[in-house]
Amino acid sequence: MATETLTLGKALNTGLRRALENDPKVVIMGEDVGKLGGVFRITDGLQKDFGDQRVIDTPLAESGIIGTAVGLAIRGFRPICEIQFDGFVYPAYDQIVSQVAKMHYRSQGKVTIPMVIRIPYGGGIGAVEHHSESPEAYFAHTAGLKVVTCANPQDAYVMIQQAIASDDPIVFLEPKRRYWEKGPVDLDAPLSGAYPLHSARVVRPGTDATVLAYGPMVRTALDAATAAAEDGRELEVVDLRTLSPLDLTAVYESVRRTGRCVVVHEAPGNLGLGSEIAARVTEECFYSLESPVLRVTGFDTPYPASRVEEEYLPDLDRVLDAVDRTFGW
Amino acid sequence: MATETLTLGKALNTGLRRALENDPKVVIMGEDVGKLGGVFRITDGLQKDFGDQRVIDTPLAESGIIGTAVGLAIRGFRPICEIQFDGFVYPAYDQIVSQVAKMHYRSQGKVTIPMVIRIPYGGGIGAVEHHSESPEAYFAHTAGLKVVTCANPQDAYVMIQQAIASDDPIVFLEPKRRYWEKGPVDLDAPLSGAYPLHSARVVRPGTDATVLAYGPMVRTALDAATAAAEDGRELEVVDLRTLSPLDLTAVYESVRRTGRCVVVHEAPGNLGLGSEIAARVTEECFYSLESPVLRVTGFDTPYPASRVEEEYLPDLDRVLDAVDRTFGW
Amino acid sequence: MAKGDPAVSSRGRRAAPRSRRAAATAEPELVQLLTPTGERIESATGPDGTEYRVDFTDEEYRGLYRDLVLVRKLDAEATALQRQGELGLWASLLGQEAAQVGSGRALRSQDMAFPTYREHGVLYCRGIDPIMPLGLFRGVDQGGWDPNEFKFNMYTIVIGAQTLHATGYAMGVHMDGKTGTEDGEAVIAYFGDGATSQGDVNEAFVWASVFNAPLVFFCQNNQYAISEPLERQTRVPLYRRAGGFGFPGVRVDGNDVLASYAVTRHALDNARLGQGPSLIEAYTYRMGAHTTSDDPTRYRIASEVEAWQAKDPIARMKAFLDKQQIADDAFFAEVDEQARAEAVHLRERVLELPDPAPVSMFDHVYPHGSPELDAQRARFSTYLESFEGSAH
Amino acid sequence: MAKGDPAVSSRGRRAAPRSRRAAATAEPELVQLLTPTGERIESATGPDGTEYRVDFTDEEYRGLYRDLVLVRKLDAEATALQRQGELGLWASLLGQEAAQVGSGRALRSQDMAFPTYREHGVLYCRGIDPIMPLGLFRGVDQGGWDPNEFKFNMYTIVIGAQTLHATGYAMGVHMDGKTGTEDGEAVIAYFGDGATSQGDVNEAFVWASVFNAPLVFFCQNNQYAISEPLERQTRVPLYRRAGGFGFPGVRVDGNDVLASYAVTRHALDNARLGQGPSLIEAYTYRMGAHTTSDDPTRYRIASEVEAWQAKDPIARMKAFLDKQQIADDAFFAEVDEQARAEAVHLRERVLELPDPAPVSMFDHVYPHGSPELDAQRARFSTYLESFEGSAH
Ligand SMILES: Cc1ncc(C[n+]2csc(CCOP(=O)(O)OP(=O)(O)O)c2C)c(N)n1
Ligand SMILES: Cc1ncc(C[n+]2csc(CCOP(=O)(O)OP(=O)(O)O)c2C)c(N)n1
Ligand SMILES: [Mg+2]
Ligand SMILES: [Mg+2]
Repeated sequence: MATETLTLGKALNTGLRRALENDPKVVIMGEDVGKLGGVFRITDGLQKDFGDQRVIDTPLAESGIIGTAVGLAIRGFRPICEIQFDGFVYPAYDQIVSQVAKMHYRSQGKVTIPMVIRIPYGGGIGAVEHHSESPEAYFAHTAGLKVVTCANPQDAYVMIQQAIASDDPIVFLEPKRRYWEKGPVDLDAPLSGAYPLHSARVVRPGTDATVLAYGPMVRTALDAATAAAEDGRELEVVDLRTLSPLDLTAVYESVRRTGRCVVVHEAPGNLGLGSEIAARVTEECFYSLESPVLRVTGFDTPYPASRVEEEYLPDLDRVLDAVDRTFGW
Repeated sequence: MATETLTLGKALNTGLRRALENDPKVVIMGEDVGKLGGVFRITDGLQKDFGDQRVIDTPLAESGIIGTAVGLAIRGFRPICEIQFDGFVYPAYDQIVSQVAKMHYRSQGKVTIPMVIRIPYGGGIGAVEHHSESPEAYFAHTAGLKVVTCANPQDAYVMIQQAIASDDPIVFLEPKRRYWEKGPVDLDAPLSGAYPLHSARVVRPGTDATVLAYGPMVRTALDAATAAAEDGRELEVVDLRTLSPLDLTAVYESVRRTGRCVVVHEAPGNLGLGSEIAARVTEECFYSLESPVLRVTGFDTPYPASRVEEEYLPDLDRVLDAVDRTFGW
Repeated sequence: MAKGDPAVSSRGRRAAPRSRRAAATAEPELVQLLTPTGERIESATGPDGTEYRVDFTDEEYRGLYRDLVLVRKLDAEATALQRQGELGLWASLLGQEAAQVGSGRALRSQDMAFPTYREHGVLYCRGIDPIMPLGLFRGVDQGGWDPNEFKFNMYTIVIGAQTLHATGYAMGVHMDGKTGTEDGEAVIAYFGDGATSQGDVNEAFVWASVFNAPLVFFCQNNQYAISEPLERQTRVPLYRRAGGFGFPGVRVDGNDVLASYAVTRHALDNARLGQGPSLIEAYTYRMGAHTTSDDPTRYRIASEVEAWQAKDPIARMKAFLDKQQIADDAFFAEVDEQARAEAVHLRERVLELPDPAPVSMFDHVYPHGSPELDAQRARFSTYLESFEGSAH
Repeated sequence: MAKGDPAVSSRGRRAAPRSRRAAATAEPELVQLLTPTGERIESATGPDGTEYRVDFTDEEYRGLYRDLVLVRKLDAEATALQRQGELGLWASLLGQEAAQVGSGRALRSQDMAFPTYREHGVLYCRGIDPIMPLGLFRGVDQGGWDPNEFKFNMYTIVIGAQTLHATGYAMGVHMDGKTGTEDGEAVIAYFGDGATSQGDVNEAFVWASVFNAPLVFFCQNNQYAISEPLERQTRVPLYRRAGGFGFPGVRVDGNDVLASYAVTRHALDNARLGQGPSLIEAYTYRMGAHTTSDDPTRYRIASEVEAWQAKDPIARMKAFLDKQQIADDAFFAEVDEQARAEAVHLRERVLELPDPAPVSMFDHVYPHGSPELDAQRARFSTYLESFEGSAH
């Protein structure tokens, strides 16, 4: 069994390579995905090995990338579109919400758009404006799209392949600040037996409070759990993985046990994923909750200048503070 | 005092006329806003009376409408942009979320974009696809934008003028299925003393449960309250009016009294306004709630073909059903 | 109405200049093979020197005429159905029959088309049951045919979006190795004059050019985008837009079915042979309202409409067939009768279109479904049943 | 580096053709008034027959040279500061000084400019403290100057968005009655070759044309959009894009400060006189990386860079001043010294830029504020104070 230690970025790269190998209809397209290998090198080496008809350098226009990918999908291809940064997906918003999301529905299932839209997202890398955003709610609110995000190299490797193999149109959010974090990746395990794409996962069991996170915040939540354990509090940490549809079965079970729930994400709190989760968890676990579901999120401001982003982003202390508040309610 | 009976559409038209009269920097721009008066005639007669430099027929491109309006705003104008239908705002999404919403912030207050983006929204008029959507959550989740909606002719008349007079960029959502509903409008009352733009309003007092609605659903909620009263249940109905920022002060007070809360909107439930409201109300009124906040919303599908839209849209029965459920929890 | 106006001939080949118009619509340099009075022009030269001609048998000429008449009649029936409340809306093609039949018949069977919401004539030429779009406008579905079966994509209402889909599809044709030979595949993207202002359409121009996609951009310039006249979208003729993106553009008389056919066939064949994209501006006129919701009297004058009446696409074809004795009165009567019968048949079937079941709105959101949606459907079914119960 | 390469002269006016390039970058028909070796060309003719010439005093020539050197030096200092971790990122203008100084100096005081993120040279010409953009790239703010005070908008990172802002602003100039006279106002929109593919930029072309806006589209074609060479964006020269939208386009040698000035001044004056928009393609080269995060060795070859080195904008100006005895060694030394001093001064001030206070992130979200945000700020302040307490 070939388990290697890879960065999350390299795991994605390897997953993409597998997908290109396994299905000749898979194509990658985007700005700078070819010789440069993308600004984060996630497509590094792929054009060299698969040619410029499989790994397509596009003109600089996001609506064009998604719109032409729709046409390729109608033709029978399985396009993987790279959007260079979170803040640059909006020019493609119309194509995504009105075309990609709706085509299967409008055609009563006759047209399938097996597209993956890869977006490096989130902050914490000291970038300038438009390079640190968390747009997941915009997509999760859109019926017809599925939205997933990975938090570790193993998931990155498997989930990207699962997303490509799926006939659903999927927004695949990549936690860019975690691209360089390393972890073991089992390169040989077959996709068929893999943990399902649209399932959340308990990544640390605990008894005292349930902490939900996804993407870049899973590490933060786990760090908080470690710190809490030192204070004698056992946090159960759930990596949501799928943001639309949400998979909250394990969460409900957990919250019924712990009676306390904290949701963590970088995106602004107002109408962020945390609000939907809070609403649902409250509905399902009404009589189990010892305190309301609390949300630890980015503030309701535009993403600020990078010299204050550490204050803007949820961190271990803010997570612990929220957990404390669930106990003090 | 000139109180006239006007349709909601005519009230908007009259409010726009007042704004054009009062401030030479106010301009209206959009597709078909001139001779045609807009497809809903909300700008009827305005180009004729104010000329084509004040009421500007634009090329057919929404990003162009918003993007040039940004430039006009930088130049000192106060543009009111008409988007023809909800489903056609997405090509302008980038300009709205990355430019309009952020310019004041990015410039540390040096640049102000006093823009109003008018969007007829919602279903119930038997239209074809893309003509019945409720995109409010996409805007409310965006820091830097304010979002309001009106539910009756008096509010339409006043709120549109308040929005235009405000220096904040405002998405002004018009409940298109209510354009033809009539009500009294006091045309003379000064703006200065008017009910504040960003305040919710209790439109029917009640004691047994709190029902929140906005825009097209306020009428539905009021009808439900009338029906409930016949069954001996007094529903307190709140017209939210401002969707971002939310004004929930009166709601908290109400829910603390009634112990039950139902939110109604047409937009899909997942990450709709109802989820944010449910999360906040639960946080604020945790010990007062007899049941979780329930949501009566559009389903998590694309807006369906019009022959089933009556089933898709929340109606009196679904509101009453939810109220019943809050009692049976 | 479908008959030629006898006053046409005295007005000569072109209508009087309309003074309201800017340069964009000044007397066009257009490719024409059949004049408004029904005179055949042997051949016509495009701006790049291409010679356009057609060589149809009498049978084929008659076939085109039949198409034009049928397409107009079915469209009129749909308008009538809307007026009677049987459709929520209808976007009539009245006046644009020649552009649509000419380009639609120029498509080879392997070619793929991406329409807007007005291409009922092209849809007809693709062999799709003309009832299909009526389902969309009646509100019973959002597109009924299989785009890949008929090589005709779903209607697209969001202005311009389909031009990118067409471009991507055409890139795929190329990637599949289906260009470069006579039996190669080509793609056609329909859009209106208003659409040329959309970013998407211009991005499609960029993409098609850069990837040398086997694609024909077919712009029906019907002079209006709802109420907005052409000068709100451009100050030069639209066909010239292509040059700035590096591919050829040509303006054709869109009320001339022969020229529309010739120009489109040529462009498609170039595309399938690997010579890349081109833009056709079919210069025509929307004789009716934008849709049945529209009131064109608010923004255009009757004399303008009358001037275009004199260029009617069907009248000129009829005059030509008549003068050349390609068809006789019996033929014209037979075609009218067929059109009438098909319209009646269409009407009957529309009235019978069943309303969709409420729970069907949960179908086909995702190819692989969603547990959350399944739960919503189940709850909603139970909710609906609770009423049925009480009704019993 | 800022010095002229003596090998230049032997290579003649144009570098060897680069075979990798498609038609879009074939030997350009460009307006040039100063050759790479520093020869003055009296006048040059644009594609529409316009004669371009400049008539500068010696003082003015020296001023332009000073601008070029200063702008390059400050830029190099910013790059160095980034390398030392003082900036998060820097987008260098190296190689594009002439296009920026030429166009920037062509602006009259009443004119308004809309930059991308690379127009540090234009910013300098507008009289804005060169430290301003370093705040953005250091991450202490997102734009420090007042656009209306300096008539130079904030930087725009989202590709192409600012071209629509410029168009709207220019429409406003017209609506304010500020065109049609010699002292009228004009607007300039900067963007790159890559940006020409964006829908927004093409919509700006439509709008500017339809509204006859007093606007100059100034495209710095530096041959790359990050790693993508020009042929990914177009297959014909970019300046020709304009014709399809109905306004003039011209390609200028963007490494020639005189020609850049002449062409821009002419276009701006046309605009202010009410003659509408035009497009300038400043043909130049990005000598460095896209930004400090980029590694251009992955996608372009050294010989290409060398060929462009031979066309350096500063070297040619220096050669010209020298040959024509407009400036002597003392002058050149003095300029270098000024540049060095200003760079040192810049560095000192950058190091002193204070970090913003955490709660400042809540400022200026809305002109009229938001109670919800006030509450968030208050809670966050309390939260922060709780740590301060514990730290004591
Ligand atoms: C993105 C978008 N904006 C606005 C509309 C509303 N709308 C529908 S048709 C139309 C005019 C289209 O004009 P044109 O492209 O000339 O086509 P035509 O209807 O004349 O065939 C408009 C503005 C739309 N459907 N999509
Ligand atoms: C909408 C958008 N998409 C992608 C990016 C990422 N990006 C930043 S600069 C750039 C290349 C721009 O190329 P060009 O327009 O030629 O300008 P240059 O950088 O060469 O000056 C890209 C793709 C962006 N900033 N905005
Ligand atoms: Mg039209
Ligand atoms: Mg460039």
